Amino acid sequence: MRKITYREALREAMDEELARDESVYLLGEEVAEYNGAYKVTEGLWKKWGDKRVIDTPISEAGFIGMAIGSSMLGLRPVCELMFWSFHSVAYDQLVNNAGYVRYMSGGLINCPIVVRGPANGGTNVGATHSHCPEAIFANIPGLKVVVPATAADAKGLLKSAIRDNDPVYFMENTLLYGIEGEVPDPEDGDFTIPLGVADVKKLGSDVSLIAHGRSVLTALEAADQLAELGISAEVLDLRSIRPLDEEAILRSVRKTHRAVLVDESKPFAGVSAQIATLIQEEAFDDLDGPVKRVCSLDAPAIYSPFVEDEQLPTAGRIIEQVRKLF
Amino acid sequence: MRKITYREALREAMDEELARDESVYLLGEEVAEYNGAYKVTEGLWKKWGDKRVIDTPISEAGFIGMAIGSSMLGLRPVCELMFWSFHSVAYDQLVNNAGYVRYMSGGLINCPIVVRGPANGGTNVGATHSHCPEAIFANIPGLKVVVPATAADAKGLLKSAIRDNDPVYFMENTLLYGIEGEVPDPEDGDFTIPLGVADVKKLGSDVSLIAHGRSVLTALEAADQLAELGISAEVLDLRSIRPLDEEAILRSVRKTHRAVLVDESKPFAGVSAQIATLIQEEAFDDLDGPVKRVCSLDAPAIYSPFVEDEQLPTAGRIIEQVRKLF
Amino acid sequence: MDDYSKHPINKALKKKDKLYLYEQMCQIRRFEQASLKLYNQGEIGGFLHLYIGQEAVAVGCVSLCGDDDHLITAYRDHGHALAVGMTSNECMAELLGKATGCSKGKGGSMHFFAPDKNYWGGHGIVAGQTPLGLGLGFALKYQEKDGCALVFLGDGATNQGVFHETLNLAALFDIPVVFIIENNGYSMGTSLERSSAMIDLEKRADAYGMASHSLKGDNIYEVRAGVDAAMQRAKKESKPTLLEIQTYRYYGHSIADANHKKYRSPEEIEEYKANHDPLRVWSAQLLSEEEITQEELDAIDKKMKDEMTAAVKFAKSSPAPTLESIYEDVYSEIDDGNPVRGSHFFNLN
Amino acid sequence: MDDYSKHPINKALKKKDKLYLYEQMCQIRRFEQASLKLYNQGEIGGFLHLYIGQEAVAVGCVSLCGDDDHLITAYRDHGHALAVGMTSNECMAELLGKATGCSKGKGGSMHFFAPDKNYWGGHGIVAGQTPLGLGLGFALKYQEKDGCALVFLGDGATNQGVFHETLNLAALFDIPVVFIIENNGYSMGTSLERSSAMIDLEKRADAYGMASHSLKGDNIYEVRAGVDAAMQRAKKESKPTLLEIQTYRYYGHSIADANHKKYRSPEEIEEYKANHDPLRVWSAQLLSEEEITQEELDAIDKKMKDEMTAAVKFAKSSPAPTLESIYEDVYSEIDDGNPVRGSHFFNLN
Ligand SMILES: Cc1ncc(C[n+]2csc(CCOP(=O)(O)OP(=O)(O)O)c2C)c(N)n1
Ligand SMILES: Cc1ncc(C[n+]2csc(CCOP(=O)(O)OP(=O)(O)O)c2C)c(N)n1
Ligand SMILES: [Mg+2]
Ligand SMILES: [Mg+2]
Repeated sequence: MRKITYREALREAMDEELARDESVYLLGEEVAEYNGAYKVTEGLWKKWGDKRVIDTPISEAGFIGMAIGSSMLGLRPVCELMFWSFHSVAYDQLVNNAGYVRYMSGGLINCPIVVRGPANGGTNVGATHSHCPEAIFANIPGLKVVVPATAADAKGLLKSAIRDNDPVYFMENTLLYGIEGEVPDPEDGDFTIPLGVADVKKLGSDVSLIAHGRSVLTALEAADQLAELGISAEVLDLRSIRPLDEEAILRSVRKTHRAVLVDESKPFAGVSAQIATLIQEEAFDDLDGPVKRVCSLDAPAIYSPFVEDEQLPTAGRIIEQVRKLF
Repeated sequence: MRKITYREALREAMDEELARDESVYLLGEEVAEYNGAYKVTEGLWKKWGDKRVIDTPISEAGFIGMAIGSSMLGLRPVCELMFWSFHSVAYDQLVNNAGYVRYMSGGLINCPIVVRGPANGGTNVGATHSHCPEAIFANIPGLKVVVPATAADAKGLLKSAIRDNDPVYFMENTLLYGIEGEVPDPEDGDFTIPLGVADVKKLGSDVSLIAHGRSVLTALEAADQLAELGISAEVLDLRSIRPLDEEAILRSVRKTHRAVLVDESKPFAGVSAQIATLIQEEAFDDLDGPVKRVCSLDAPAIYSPFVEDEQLPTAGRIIEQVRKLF
Repeated sequence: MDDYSKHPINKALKKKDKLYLYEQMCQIRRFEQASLKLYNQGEIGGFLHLYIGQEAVAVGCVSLCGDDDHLITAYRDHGHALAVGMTSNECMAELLGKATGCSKGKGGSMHFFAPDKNYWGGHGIVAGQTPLGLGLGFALKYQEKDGCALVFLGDGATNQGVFHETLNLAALFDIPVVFIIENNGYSMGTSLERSSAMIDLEKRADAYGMASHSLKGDNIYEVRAGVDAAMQRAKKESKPTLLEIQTYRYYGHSIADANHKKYRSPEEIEEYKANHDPLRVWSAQLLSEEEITQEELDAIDKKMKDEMTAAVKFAKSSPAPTLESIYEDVYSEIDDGNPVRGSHFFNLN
Repeated sequence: MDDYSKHPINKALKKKDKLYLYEQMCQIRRFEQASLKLYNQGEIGGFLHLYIGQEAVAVGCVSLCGDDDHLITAYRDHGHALAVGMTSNECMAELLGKATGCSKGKGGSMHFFAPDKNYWGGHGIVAGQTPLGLGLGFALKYQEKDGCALVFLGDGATNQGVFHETLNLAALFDIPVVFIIENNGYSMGTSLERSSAMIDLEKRADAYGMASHSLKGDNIYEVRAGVDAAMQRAKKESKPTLLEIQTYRYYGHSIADANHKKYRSPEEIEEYKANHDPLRVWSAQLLSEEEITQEELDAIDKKMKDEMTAAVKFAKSSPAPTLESIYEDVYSEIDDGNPVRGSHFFNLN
C-alpha cells in the first residue's frame, strides 16, 4: 500500500471532506495563507480559497465560539488550535457551549464541530505549551475525544470526526506529523474509521500494553524489547478516548491477565486512571497483579532538551513496570 | 463546643487572616458591598474597607490574573469565584500562570493565592453552573486542591490555605453553607488544619467509604443505613485532594478490604478514578473485591428539581455498591 | 417619541401589529409575574431572572425579524423566548422542570431554546453566547442567506474578554450581526459605574471601527427604529453594529437577590416604573393614536392572564422527566439510533 | 529626533549613560545573533523568538526604571532580560537547557525570570501576562510603593480577551501600570491589517477612558520621552496608560518560521534595516552629538562579542539538569524543607 505521512494523511482527510461537503470549512491561526504553523493545512487555502479556509486573529475563545455558533446552523467547522495547549483560553466555549448545548436544549441543537491540533510533549516548548488535555475533555459527557497514533488512523478518524454530529476533539502530535504509514489510496474508495473502536497494534499473550497517541509507538518499542526477554506483549491502541472501546480493553486483559497503561498525560486522574479503574472493576478476577501505569513524570513539562524525553513515558519505564508483574 | 455554620466558619477564617496579615485581601464579584452572592463574606467589607475587600467586574480571567501578579510581589489574595463553574473563563490563568510560574522560573517565584467558592450540583442551576472541577485542577502539578465537608474543616483548612505559599483551590458547596458544626472558639487559640491530611469521620471495619465534600455526608448517611444491615462502614474524608493522604486511604482499605468511593464529580477520570487506581495498585492483595465507585450519573447536570438529586451520589446507590462486595 | 413614530418602519405598522406588540409585552409581563409566584411557592428550582421592565427591547427587536434573522441571548431569556413565539405552556413547564418543557426540563429558566423559531437560547455563562451569535451571523453569510443575527448581552457582560474577541472578529470578517447591550444599569448588585471604567458602552465599538448607537429601551418605536437601521447595515453592507439600549429591571438580579433595594434606591425603581414602563409608555402611545381603546387593551391583558393560568396548570400537571432521560440528549448518535461503538457513558452500574 | 533629544529626561543623560544604552542594545543584538547560531547548530530546543530590530524599546524603557518599577513581557523576552541586567551567561545557559540557566533549564527561551531585578518574565501564552502585570501594579499601589509596572505585549496579543479585561480593571481601579504594545506589524505570519479590525492600536484604550499614545520605536530618545510621560502618570496620578510602540523584527516570528519572506517583502525588511535600525539610529545620533567616537562604539561592540563568546562557552560547559530536578520547584513547601503531609506527586514508582 502507498505510504504517506501522518501530516499528509490529515491534510488528505480535510481535502476530501472539503470536496464532499460544502458546509465543511477550516479556520484557525495561520491555517490559510501561512499553510499552517505545522504545515498540516498546506495548500488547502490555495485550493479552496478564502471562504473555506480562514485565517483568524489570536482569539481562540472568539473563533471557536464562532465556529460552534455556525455549526448550530448546519456548518461543519474544523478548527485548528495551533497547539491544543491553547484550549486554556477557550475552555469555556469548548466545554459549556460545545459540550452542553445539546443537553441543555433537550436535544434540539447539534454541534458538529471538530477541534484539532497537536497535544504533546517532547519538543522542548515548556509547561504552557505541552498540555495533553484528553482526560479533561473526555471527562465531559457530550464531547468526544480522539487521539490517533498512525497515518491511517489519522486520516480515517478525522474523516469520521468531521462527519460526526457531535463535537469531536482531535488530538494530534507534532512528533508524529513526519512519520509515514500505509494509508489506502483514495482511488480505492472512501476510507473512514469509526470512533469508539480500539485497535490491536500488536498481538501478544503475556501482558497488555494499553496506550494512545505517540505512546502507542513507545509501547510497540517496549514490546519489541520485551520479546527479547521472552515476554509477549500485546499493544492495544485506544484511538478514541470517548467513546471508549471498553470491550477491547477487557478482552485483551482477560487474555493476558496483566496490564500496563502508557499515557503521556499527567498521572493524577488521567486517562490511564480511568482505564485502570475500569479494568480492576470489570476484570478483577482475571488479573494476576495490579494494573500498572507509565505516565509523564508528575511535574510541569520541563524545557531542557537534556531531560524532557525522560519525563515522557519511555520504553525503559514500561519494561520496568511489566517486570514487576512477573 | 460552640456550633457555627460552614458559612460562618469560612467567614471567620477570612476575618482572622485579614487581621493577622496585612498582605491578605479578598476580591471577587459582589464580595464587598453586596456581602457576597452566598453571603460568605458578609460584613467583611464593612469591617475591613475598600482596600482589603474588593468588588470586581465580571472579568474572572482579569481579576484572577491580577491576583496572581500581586501574589508574586508578596500579597496574599483570596479570590472568590461566585461559582467554581466560572473557572471556565479563567482556566488559563488558573493553570498556566498560577500553576506553572514557580516551575518555569526554576523556583524563583511563589504564587500564594487562594481561589475559593462553591463547586457542586444539587441546586438546579443546570450544566454550566454545576461543575465539580477538583480532578481537573488536581491533575496539574503545582496546584493544591482542598474540599472541606464540615464547618471545622472549612475554617481550619481555609486558614492553612491562605498561609500556604502555593496556589490553593478551595472548593466549597452551596448546600453546606447553612450546615452547623462544632468549631473551636477563637479564644482558645489559632485553629488550623494542615492540608494533606484525611480524616476518619466514622470508624468502621467492613468497608471503607472514601469521599470528599458533601459526598462525605452522603457516605455517613449510607453508613448509618448499612449499620442497620449489620455492615460496619468506615467513612474517610479526603479533605485535601492534592496533596492527597494516600497513607490514610491505604490504611483504611487494608483494614476493611473493601472500598466504595463516593465522588460528586463526573466518573471519567474523576478523583475517584485516581483513588481506585491507587488502591488497586498499592493494596491489590488486601482487596476482597474491586473498588467500586458512586459518582454523579454521567451526563451534564440536569436542571429538573425532580431528578437532579438522583443524578448525584445517593445513599441508596452507595448501599447498592457496598452490597455487591459482600 | 413622535420622531420615532414617523420612522417608516413604524409608520408601516397596522393597528393589529401595534396591538400584537402590546400583547407580546403583556404576555411577557404576565408570564414573569406568574413565574415569580411559582418561584415563591417553591415550585421552581435554581435561579429566576425576570425580564420585567425590559419588555420593549425583546418585543421591539423580534418584531423586525424575518425568516432568516436569528437571535441569541443570556440567562435572562424568557422575554425573547415568548417574543419569538414560544408558548407560555412549554416555557412554564421548563421552569417547573417538566418533561413537556421546551428543553425537556434539562435547561431550566436560563436555557430556553427554539431553533425552529430561530431562537438559539438562553445561555448561563456571562458573555459566553456572544461568539455563538457571531457564528450564527457567520453561517448566514456563508450560506448566502439574507438575514442577520441579533446577539443580546447585559451591561456587565461587556467586561468579559470573549466579547471583545467577538467584536473584533465581527468587524474584521464583516459579519451581519447586531450586538445589543441591554443596559439595565446593574450587573447583580454592581452598578455600571462600579464595573466599567467608562459607562458609554457604545464606545466599546470604536476600538474596532464598528458602527454603534445608543437607544432608549422604554419606547418600542425607538427600539424598532434603531435596531432596524443596524439590521439593514448587517443585511445590505454585511457590517456589524453595536447597540446599547438603556433599560431597567424592576426586580432583583434574580429572585434570590433580596438586596436589590440596597444597592439602588426605591426612588430610582419607582421613577422608572412611573415614567419609563414600556407597557405604560406603549399603551399611552396607542391610546393617543386614537385608533385604539382602553377596552381593547384590557381585553388583551385579560387574555394573557388567562393564558398564564392555563400555562401554570399545564406545567403543574405535566410529568416530570424520567430518570432514564438523564442519559438522553447527550450524544446525537445515540438519540438518532445510529450504530453506537464503544462506551459513551461511564460507571453506569 | 531633535525634538526628543531636548526632552529633559534625555537631556539629563550623561555620556556614560548614552554609551551604556548603546552597550545594552549591542548586547541584545549580539546575544540574539549568538543564540541564532546555536539554534541552527541544534543546541537549543523548542522555539527561539529573536528581539533583533526591537532593541530600543526594551532598553529605552528599562533605562527609566527605578527600584520600585517592575517589568513583565511575553515569550520574546531576551531583550528585556538583558536590559534589566540579567547576565548573558545565565540567559545563554537557559537557552541550552542547562542547570546554570536563569530558570535552571526549566523555562527555556520563552521563560526568563529575574524577580531580584524586578523582571517577572517571559510568558508563553499570548496576552496571558497582561493581568499579571496589572497585578504587579496593583501590589505596588497596595503596598504604597512609589513605582509602576511596565507590561509588554505584541500587536497580535491585543486580540486576546483577557487583555481587554485587564485594560478595564486597570482604568477602573486606577492602577499604576503602563501597557506597551510592541507593534512589529505581524503576529506570526499575519499582518496587523489581517488580524485587527482597526490598526490604530492605541484606540483600544478609548473604550476605557484610558490615556494612550503612539510612538516610534527605532529612536530611543522618543521611546524614553513617551514612556517617561506614561510612567509619571502612573506614579503621580496612579493612572494607567496604553502605549503603542512601532517597531519591527528582522527575523521570522521564531527561527522555525521559514516563511517570513513570503508574508512580507524583502524590501520591507531592508527598508527598516536601512532606515530604522535602532542601533544605527542611535550610533548616528551619538556620533552627531560629537562627544562620542566611532572607536568608542567599536570597543563596546567588541566587548559584547567577547561576552557572547564567553557566554556560549559557559553555557556549553555547564551541566544539564539532573533527572531528580524534575520534581524540584513544583511546590514551595517541599523546596523550603517544610513538613510535608500527603502525596504531592503521583505514580512515582
Ligand atoms: C462568567 C460568569 N461570571 C459570573 C456569572 C454570575 N452572574 C450571572 S449574571 C451576572 C450579572 C450579569 O449582569 P449583566 O450582564 O448586566 O446582565 P443582567 O443580569 O443585568 O441582565 C453574574 C455576575 C456568570 N454567570 N458567568
Ligand atoms: C493563546 C495563544 N495562542 C496562540 C499562541 C501561538 N503564538 C505564539 S506567538 C504568536 C504571535 C503573537 O504575535 P504578537 O502578539 O504580535 O507578538 P510578536 O511575536 O510579534 O512579538 C502566536 C500566534 C500562543 N502562544 N498563545
Ligand atoms: Mg445588567
Ligand atoms: Mg507582533
